[in-house]
Amino acid sequence: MDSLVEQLTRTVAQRTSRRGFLARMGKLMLGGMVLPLLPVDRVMGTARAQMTMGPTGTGRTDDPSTCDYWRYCGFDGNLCGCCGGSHTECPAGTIMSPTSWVGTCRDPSDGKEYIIGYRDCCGKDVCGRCFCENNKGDMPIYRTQLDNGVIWCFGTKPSSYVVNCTTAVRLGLKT
Amino acid sequence: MDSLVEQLTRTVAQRTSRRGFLARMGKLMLGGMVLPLLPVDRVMGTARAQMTMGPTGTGRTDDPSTCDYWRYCGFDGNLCGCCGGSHTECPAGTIMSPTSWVGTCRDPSDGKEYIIGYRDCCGKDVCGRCFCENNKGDMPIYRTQLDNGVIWCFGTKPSSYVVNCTTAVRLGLKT
Amino acid sequence: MTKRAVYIVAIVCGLLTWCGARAQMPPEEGVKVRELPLAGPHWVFIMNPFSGTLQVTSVFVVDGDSLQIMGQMTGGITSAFAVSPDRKQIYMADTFYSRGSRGERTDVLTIYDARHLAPVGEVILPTKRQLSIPDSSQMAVTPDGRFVLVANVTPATSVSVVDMVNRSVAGEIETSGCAETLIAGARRFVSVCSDGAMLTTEFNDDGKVTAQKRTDKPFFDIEKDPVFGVPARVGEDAYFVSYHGMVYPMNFASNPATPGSAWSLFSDAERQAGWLPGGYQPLWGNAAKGLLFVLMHQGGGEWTHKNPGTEVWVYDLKQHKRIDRIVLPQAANSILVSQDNAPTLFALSAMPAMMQSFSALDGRYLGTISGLSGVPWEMFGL
Amino acid sequence: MTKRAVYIVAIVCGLLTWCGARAQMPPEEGVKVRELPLAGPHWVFIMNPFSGTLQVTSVFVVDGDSLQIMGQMTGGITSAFAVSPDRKQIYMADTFYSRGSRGERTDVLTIYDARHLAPVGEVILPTKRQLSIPDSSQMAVTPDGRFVLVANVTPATSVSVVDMVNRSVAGEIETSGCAETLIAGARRFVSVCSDGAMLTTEFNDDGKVTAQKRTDKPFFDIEKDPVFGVPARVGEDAYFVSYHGMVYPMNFASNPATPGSAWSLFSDAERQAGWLPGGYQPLWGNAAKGLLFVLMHQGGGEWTHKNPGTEVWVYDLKQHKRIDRIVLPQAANSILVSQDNAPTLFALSAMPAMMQSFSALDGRYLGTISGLSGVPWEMFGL
Repeated sequence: MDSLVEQLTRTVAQRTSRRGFLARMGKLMLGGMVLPLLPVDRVMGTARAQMTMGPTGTGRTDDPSTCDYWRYCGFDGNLCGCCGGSHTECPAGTIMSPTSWVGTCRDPSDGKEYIIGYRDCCGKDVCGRCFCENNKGDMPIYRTQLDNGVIWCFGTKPSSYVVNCTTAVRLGLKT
Repeated sequence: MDSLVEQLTRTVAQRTSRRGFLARMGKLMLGGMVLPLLPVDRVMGTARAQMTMGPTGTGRTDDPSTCDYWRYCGFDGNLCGCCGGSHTECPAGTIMSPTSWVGTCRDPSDGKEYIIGYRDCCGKDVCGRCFCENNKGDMPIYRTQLDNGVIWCFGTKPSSYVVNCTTAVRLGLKT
Repeated sequence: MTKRAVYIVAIVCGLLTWCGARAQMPPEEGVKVRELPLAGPHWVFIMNPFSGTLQVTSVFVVDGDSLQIMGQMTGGITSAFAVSPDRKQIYMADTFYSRGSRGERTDVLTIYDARHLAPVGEVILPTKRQLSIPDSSQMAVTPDGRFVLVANVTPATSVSVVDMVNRSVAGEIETSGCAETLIAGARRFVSVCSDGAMLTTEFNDDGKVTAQKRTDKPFFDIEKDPVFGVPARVGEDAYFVSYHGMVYPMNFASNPATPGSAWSLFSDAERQAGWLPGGYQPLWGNAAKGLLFVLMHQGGGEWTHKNPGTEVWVYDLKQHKRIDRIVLPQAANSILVSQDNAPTLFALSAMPAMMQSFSALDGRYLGTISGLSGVPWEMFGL
Repeated sequence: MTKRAVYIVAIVCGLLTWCGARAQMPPEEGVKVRELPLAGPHWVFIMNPFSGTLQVTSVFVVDGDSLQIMGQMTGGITSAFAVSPDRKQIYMADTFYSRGSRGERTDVLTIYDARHLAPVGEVILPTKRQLSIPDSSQMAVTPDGRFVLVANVTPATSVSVVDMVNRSVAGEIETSGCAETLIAGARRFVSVCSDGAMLTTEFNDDGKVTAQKRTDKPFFDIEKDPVFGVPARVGEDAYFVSYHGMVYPMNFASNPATPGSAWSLFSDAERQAGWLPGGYQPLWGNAAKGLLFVLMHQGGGEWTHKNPGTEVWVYDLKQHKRIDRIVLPQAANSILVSQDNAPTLFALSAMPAMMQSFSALDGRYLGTISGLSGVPWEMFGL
């Protein structure tokens, strides 16, 4: 599992051909891995639904030290910026999760919607500072990849499902 | 260790001859056990010192549900009465410690001084309700049996040094 | 007497002081460990999965009539919880690491004697447990008490089938693309799928699938209006409620499950006034009276589905009609209703940590237990 | 493209959205894990042994100049803490149970790389560790970094000698009737005894005792005026302070240790005004300047030795004279003073959880870090 996730991440980072990547994915899956699968248009459709559902009362500032920072529109956890990291850095000694739940948040500086990955920093107990719970796009466990109540430490190496804090990285523009 | 403690407790409870008990103790110690030893008069002397050191601002009521209950003059922990037990009962499923730190508290109803044993109920995580910290007679680790900061689960069976709550039982009149 | 003999063991110095004082003392008190009566219908189990640590899930056992703490159980990372049908045992599925926050992972089903709240056995589980905010969709017991179903998320979804007679894992059932283990019959459970369909799985005493069927279409619109994960259970019917307040009944007696007619919790006026369901555990059913209870808040708009509620709205499930609005003195995050004929409504608040109690039928406020330590999140009932 | 190929793996769905949006997107951000600079003289390690659980001891690493959190370490039940003399490693002695609050006990010394705050090794310890409110008397490192001494209380007292080169327990040294492991030389540590005497133990590289001597009489009166467990350390001198404010200097260079002349922290007027030392960590020394800092509170009388303090009184250790009174904006439970020539005084409050910073030499208030989670209890320095 771990190596698959790492491999996927590396693959995505290296490939420029989407078609090639997806073909490779198919091969990996044929290799016997069982993962919750969703059609691309489902994920994208959900993202669209989130976008049309309007403002949430959060996510409107450009200050990563507050719960209202735009990227945190789907955040649930402790801000890594209060725990020895930043919104794009895990604190020293934690284990960065290669996986995350995702949200779609609007950047007030350009008015565009971005896909945000909320990547947990795992392996140490909860930092407890700057807890923020916004829930834009959050869905129950049946839509796992959108569930911000899940401990998103899948694929950590060494493996630990204890979360210290959570980051919010920009994965891409919402199409 | 566990069985020694239990045996000691049972022995004390069963014996009517102090001399016989102490002789038995000597035998146990000759059996190779190493325990922190104190002369009887040291313990008693300490109890006396506590008594002469005056009022503490606590320990003056007869209501076991408050931190000011007279028996709690040397208490440090969560009241078992708030956690499913009482000041003389451990909550269901906890492991009663056969050992305790001790204090000397004055019962306002008869004006007498009693030796109180603060027996921890172990094996479940801290209850967290009704935390009380009084410190009459509390001493640092070099006077172990008077240190209320120690986790007093020595001799629990099965053994666990996690404390759920603490009781306050009357062990006897202060002489 | 030797010099050695005049020394005493410090750990029993209190007892030895007793020796010296024996002549004039009152009887020495002992300490005993309490035993509990059999759980009553108004007992409630309050779970704290995130109280200053992610490594420990504490459960308070509360008598909902006296509003007293009866005891406590200590689990690991985001434990799952269930009570056996005969109320004699309590199950917690726990995850522990050998070094607390790291090291070797152990997943284990711990069996507690309900009268003593003490562990009496355990079954080691595959290290795949769903680790997320606990709710009652994560573990279930078959009506005969024989099997316990434990939800797995790796993030691939499956269910560990634990045989409580043999105290071993009988099998693992894949529920690809679907999550949750809602018990739906003697050997049947239901899962909700990522496309809004429902999967019904039947299994045998070997823990193997005998039938697994999906509804041919979604029973709600996952794009426009997703449902809360846990439905209100009323007999063989389950009532899912959407973020916008639509009720989607599903009958679990068939395989696959049969959808009923959807209806709205809100009038147009209420909707325009901004009322929405929400909370960590925002709905509960009472089978004896055929009632649905929903925690409601006003304002905030979309994606406030986890906001605390200020009122509990009560619906007659046959008439699809609201019959009561119970205003909560303190906003609450989770509700639970007991299953007896004189049901009690419990409303749990995370901060301040307290639980209010109401007569579920007439809305009368009955009392509060406050000073619950930590951040209580969920309730489990009988 | 096969049907399978148009499906994506949910756990990387964000990344795949990236695939679709690649043409118009800004560079994808990564997440990295921070690396720390070498610890500075004003770094402080704030310990939370009782934050909603007894099973977890959290340590915040704080840069006392910027008053920012640098990171965190997670230990077990009431951990012991020490930093290696070269500041490159941090040690925590931890106790874990296989089932969190119960099961099999493991005591272990965990070795952290100080630049990464990540465990790089461990040594299994005898399951005898002292489990009590942590303080700096419970673990110590020899000046050359070769041995770590871990205090045991069962309640019999002993010390586990851990060889950090071989990463194994070299031996166990009994300190019957005496507790604490205060490092006093290359292979020497000091313990305080239950009768008020002091025990000095010398040991060799095999972890065996080579000399163990007790002072021939108590260095304080344990009946009338006990000392706080942890002294202020100033070079080879240790300054014990009693509950009533007497200072008992002990020189650790000899075996047994040599008592100095006792002196009082208080004038008669101050004593009559009800001033007393107190707190969880009420005193600290600064060797560079020869100063003693004591946390003071007024009123409450006897047995208020753990009460929070409202002022820090600063004493010149040569002149036995108070040279400053620093009024704390917020009452504090523990203090620590850095060991450099421009020392900072830190004052930690358990509730609300915060740490104030002051120039130790002129008492100037420098700032506060607030919102420390949990109930911070102790500080450790460099």
